Amino acid sequence: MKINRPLAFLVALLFTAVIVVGAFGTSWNTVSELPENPTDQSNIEGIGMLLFTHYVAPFEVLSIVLLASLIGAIYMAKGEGNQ
Amino acid sequence: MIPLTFYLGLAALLFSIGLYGVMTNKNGIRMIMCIELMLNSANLNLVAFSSYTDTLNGQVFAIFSIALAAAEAAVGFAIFMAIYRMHDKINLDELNILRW
Amino acid sequence: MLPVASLLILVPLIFAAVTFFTKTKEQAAGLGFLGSLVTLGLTLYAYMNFDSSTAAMQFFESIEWIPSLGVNYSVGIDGISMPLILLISIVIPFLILYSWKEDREAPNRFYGLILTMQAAVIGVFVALDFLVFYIFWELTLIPLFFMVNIWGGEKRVHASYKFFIYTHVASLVMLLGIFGLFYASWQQTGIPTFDIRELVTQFQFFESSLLRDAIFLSIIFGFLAKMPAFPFHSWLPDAYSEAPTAGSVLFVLLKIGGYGLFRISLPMLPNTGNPDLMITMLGFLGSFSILYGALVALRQKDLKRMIAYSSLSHMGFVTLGAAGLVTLSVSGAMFQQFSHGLIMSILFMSAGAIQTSAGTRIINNLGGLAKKMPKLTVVMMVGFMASLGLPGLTGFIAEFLVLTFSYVNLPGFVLLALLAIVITAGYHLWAMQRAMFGVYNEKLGDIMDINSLQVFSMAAIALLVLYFGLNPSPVLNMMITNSEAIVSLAAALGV
Amino acid sequence: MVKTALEDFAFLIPLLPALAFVITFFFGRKMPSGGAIVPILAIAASFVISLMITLGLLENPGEVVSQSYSWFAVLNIGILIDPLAAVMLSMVSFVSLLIHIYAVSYMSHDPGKARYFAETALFTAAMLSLVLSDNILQLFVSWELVGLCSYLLIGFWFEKPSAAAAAKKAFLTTRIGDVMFLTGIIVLTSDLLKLAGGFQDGVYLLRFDEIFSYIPQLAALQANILGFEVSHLTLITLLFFGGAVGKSGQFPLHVWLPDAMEGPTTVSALIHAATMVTAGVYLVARTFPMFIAAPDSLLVVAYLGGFTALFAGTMGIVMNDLKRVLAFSTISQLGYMMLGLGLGSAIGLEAVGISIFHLINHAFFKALLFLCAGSVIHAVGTQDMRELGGVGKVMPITAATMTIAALALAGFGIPGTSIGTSGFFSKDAIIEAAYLFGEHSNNWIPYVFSIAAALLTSIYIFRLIFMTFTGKPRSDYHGHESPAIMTIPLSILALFALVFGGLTKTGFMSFLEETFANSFVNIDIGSLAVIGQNELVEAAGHEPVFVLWLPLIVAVVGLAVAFVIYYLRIVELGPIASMKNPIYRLLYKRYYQHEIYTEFFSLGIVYGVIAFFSQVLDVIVDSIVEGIGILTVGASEELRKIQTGVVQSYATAVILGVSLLIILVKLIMEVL
Repeated sequence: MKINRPLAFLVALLFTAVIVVGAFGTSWNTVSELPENPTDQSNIEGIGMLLFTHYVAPFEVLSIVLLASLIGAIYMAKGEGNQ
Repeated sequence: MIPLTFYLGLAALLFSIGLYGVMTNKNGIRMIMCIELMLNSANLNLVAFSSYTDTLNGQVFAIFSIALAAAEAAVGFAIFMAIYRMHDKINLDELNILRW
Repeated sequence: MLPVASLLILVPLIFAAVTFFTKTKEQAAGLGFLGSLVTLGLTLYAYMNFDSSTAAMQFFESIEWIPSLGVNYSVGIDGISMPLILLISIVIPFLILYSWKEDREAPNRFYGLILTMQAAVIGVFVALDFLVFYIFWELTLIPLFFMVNIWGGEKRVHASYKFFIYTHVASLVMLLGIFGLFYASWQQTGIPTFDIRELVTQFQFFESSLLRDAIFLSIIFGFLAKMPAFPFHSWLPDAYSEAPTAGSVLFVLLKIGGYGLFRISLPMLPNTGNPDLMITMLGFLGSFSILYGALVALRQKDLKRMIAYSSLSHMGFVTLGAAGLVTLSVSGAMFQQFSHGLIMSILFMSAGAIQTSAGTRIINNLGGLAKKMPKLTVVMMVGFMASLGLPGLTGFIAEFLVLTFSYVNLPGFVLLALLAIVITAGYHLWAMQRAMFGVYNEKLGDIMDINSLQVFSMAAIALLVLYFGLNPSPVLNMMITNSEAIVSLAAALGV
Repeated sequence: MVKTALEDFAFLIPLLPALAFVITFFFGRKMPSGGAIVPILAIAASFVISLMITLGLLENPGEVVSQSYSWFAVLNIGILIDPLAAVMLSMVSFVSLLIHIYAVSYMSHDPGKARYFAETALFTAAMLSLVLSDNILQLFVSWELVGLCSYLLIGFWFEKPSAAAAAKKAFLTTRIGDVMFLTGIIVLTSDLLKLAGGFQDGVYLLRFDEIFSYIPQLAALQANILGFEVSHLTLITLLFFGGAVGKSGQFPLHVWLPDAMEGPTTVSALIHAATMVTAGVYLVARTFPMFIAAPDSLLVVAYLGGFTALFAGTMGIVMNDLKRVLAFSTISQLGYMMLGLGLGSAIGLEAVGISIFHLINHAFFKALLFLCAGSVIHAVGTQDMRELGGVGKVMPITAATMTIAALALAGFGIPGTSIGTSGFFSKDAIIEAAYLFGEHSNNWIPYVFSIAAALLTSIYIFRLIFMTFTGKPRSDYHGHESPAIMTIPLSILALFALVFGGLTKTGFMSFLEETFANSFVNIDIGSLAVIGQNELVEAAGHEPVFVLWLPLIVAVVGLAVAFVIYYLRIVELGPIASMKNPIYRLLYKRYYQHEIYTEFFSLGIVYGVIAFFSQVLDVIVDSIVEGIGILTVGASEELRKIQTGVVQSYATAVILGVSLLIILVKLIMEVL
């Protein structure tokens, strides 16, 4: 089956429309004002804290995934025949 | 203040562009690039929600997602290299041995 | 007292499992025969201890199975199921004796499947829980499918799939109806249950008459397709005629469709949205099956196909008698199930013997077999005469009761069915005259009469046909007790 | 007392021959002469018991034998021996006994004689049980068994295709009647059920006394059939009569009787004289109270009987086959019996008397005729009268006895005295009754029919006698007189054919009139006749003299015609009796019944309907099923191509699907 560009375009458009309408049509439960923190614009510290406390287990798992994919990628890219 | 929905709309637009790319491109490398685009639109959403709900969880997830995208890209490229070695091309529409 | 109902399922099942592992033909047949004999003994024990003066469940056992859904393993025997259990337990040993000397591949599987079939059919008869009922109901498909598929005739693959898919689809529709019944009753009472009698009782309290009709029709569809009744019969001639002799007999013993009609559909019938319409529908299907089966049978060239259509014709009496909704017409219909099983077993055994000896079943290629096969001719004659409703044999009792007492409520349909009686006599006599009488067809060569085991098994069934034809009370009385219960239920609702 | 003891043995009357069937069937081959001795002894015992009971009844006609036992459900089996059943029992067992004795010699060379004696024993048992049943269901059961035995016996030489075909024809034709009979029983049962308001314990609704007690209510029920208002009783009796028409070979279901000659001659004798065909007449006589209370039923019986008597007679005069002539003669005589019963609309219960009287007499002389014919066939080896001739010289006893039978059939005797053959008394009684009926209702058709049939009877039977026994042999045959075991039964029967009628004439009638007034049932026929709108006339005796003499004159004329044509051979029959003569052809072809019944009706209409069902309807039903299967397979064959294996199109499809699903869910939520 050949790739059908107009159809793909239409589908993409339809999907955009659905998402956009959905996004605009929903009343999101957000804070009224963005937090103002003029002294320190960055939140690196907070993220770091979270990453090593609450999300430490996923973080470790992720490291293993990365390692595995790294090894896998190297193995596959190297090929079988050429040492 | 810029409303949240604007970020969401932007992300949707980015996602759709990536989607269109996935649906139309034959080349595997390009498809992976388009998938990256879609992932990033998701990241955008995560960060946007994170900011607008005054929590940091979303941003942590965005970081996870970026790391996973790296892994995915690495594996994907490796697969394409293997395919290229076998078929001398990476046009995915011609690789339809899994049909019917 | 022995837990007979469970044992009646377990014993053949265990023997079947062991039979599957036997090596030689003799071992397989011997073990199969032994298993069927033990089952027969258990059945006779149950029969002796059976009280035919009550319509209540006897030998009742119940064990909790899935409490959250209200599923119990509950089994029991009453006057509707006892005669049918008796029927299958009597015929199966003779069936094994009949096929003892035949050579076939994988005899261990052959006899194993026969016993599995027996266990499954008895399971349907004793089950008092819809889930148990349905499991055994579907289990019957497996032995029959393989019977046709492995040992069948030329078009066995097509026939086996046709039978399997057709009746399976019908069973699924029935399952849908069962689930509808289950959920509606759950909503009604707040207690989930799969108990057949409880659900059938709950049925009348459902508010929507549309729902009641839908449940009733989908359940009865499964039964009618299994019986079968016109117009759901088209799997029958193919499956019956392609099956090996034992397979055809097993098909004949597959009385679960008619059993379901009496156990489940008839008590529900008066509570449907429009009972008169349902009765008319059933009556029409019954009487038209009778006429239609007879007419089509008259045109068949293949002896076995002719018998298959005659079976359709006879099962019409079951539907008609059930629709009659008079105590004696319903018991006549039950008796017809019993009688039909015996008679058709003889007929299919005869057709099988002719096929084996003469090498063909095409009636016009036969001729004058009576000269070479006198023993077969005598037994076959009894079967044919019983099948065409000769008094003194079981077929007459059933047909007389059905016709006479259905006439009270459904005179038009009975007259339609009466038309068929002459035709029924016609095709039986025609087949008899062409195949057995007249000049011997020398092309058939020198053929042998049936062997002594076959004579014994067929003659024994023929004697039973004669015995129950002269003295039907031993099984008829319990049927009457139970049909009275069914009919009084309907009468109380003014149907 | 002896009498009560005897009653207790009544059940043995049908049971002994039935046992004889079992013994002979399984062990007959190992016994001398096919085990014939077993059925002979059994039937002889049955005869003795029947005769003793009959004699007992003669002394005390009111005290009938009646025993009932529950059979199954609400139905019973039982024994009822009233005067009607008693004379029938004695006749059936007696004639059957003689035929069995005769058959020992007749069948001595047949390899299947054990089967023959077994089947005839069963035949007799079935007929005896039919006669003594006390309820309509048991009667029907025996009725069907009689049919089965006739099927087996007509097809006795089953290797002959024509015999197998004749057996099938006999069974099927009578089956049509049986279905009508069964329908009658069904209608009757459902009516009784309504009238009695359900079943009570110990009350057997289908027993004759119960049925008779509901006659007035049954007659009051009206049914609307095709716009006609018909009483249920009329409907039931006509359906019963339909059964009798089939069994007793009345027009239009008589076609099986001539073909039934394919069996051994002794079987024909059994069928035509003792068992089988008389069952229909017996049924009408047994249910006579119902018939007389049903408007119009007896008229139908009378007309059809009279017509059959004449119709069969016309065919009888052109047949060349010895046994076929006798077969048509039987049909014709059965027509007389039916006519006699039908005349009950004018003469009341006396009709049963004269009709059964004729039945008994007919049994004697018809059995005699057949056995004589069998004797001739046995000796000569052919049954075509054109090849016979002069047999009387080699077989004097046979010739003499057959002439006696012919005289009895034609009804020779002197009116006003007690001198005459059996047939004379009974047949003339019927013809006189027909005259009374005509005088009473100004409807002379039955009388004309019966007189014309008497003339034809005389012509065809003496044609048979002259063609067979006188003149010169027309072919090369070697005949000899039959052995004593065959001629003794002939002589006994000849004696009965000669004197039975004269001896029992008056006693017989009054005995039979007790049938419906005794300890079992007590019915006032007169009041029932009023229900049936039948006006009864007072007893006979004032007929003009010519009425008494006309039957004899007609018989003599017939004898003279046959004498002139077939003995003196003065008149040349060539141009008349040729196929160019349309009337002769019509008669010889038996009114083209074969063409109409078999080729037009059976093959044309019935087979057409069947072809429609099996080749159109069944194919349609089956193709719907097969079609659904083919459609499913075809559809999946096409649909699986959607799986292209191209990732991009999968992605498109997934996204499209998700989008549409979201829209759909949204829409549904909007609507709800």
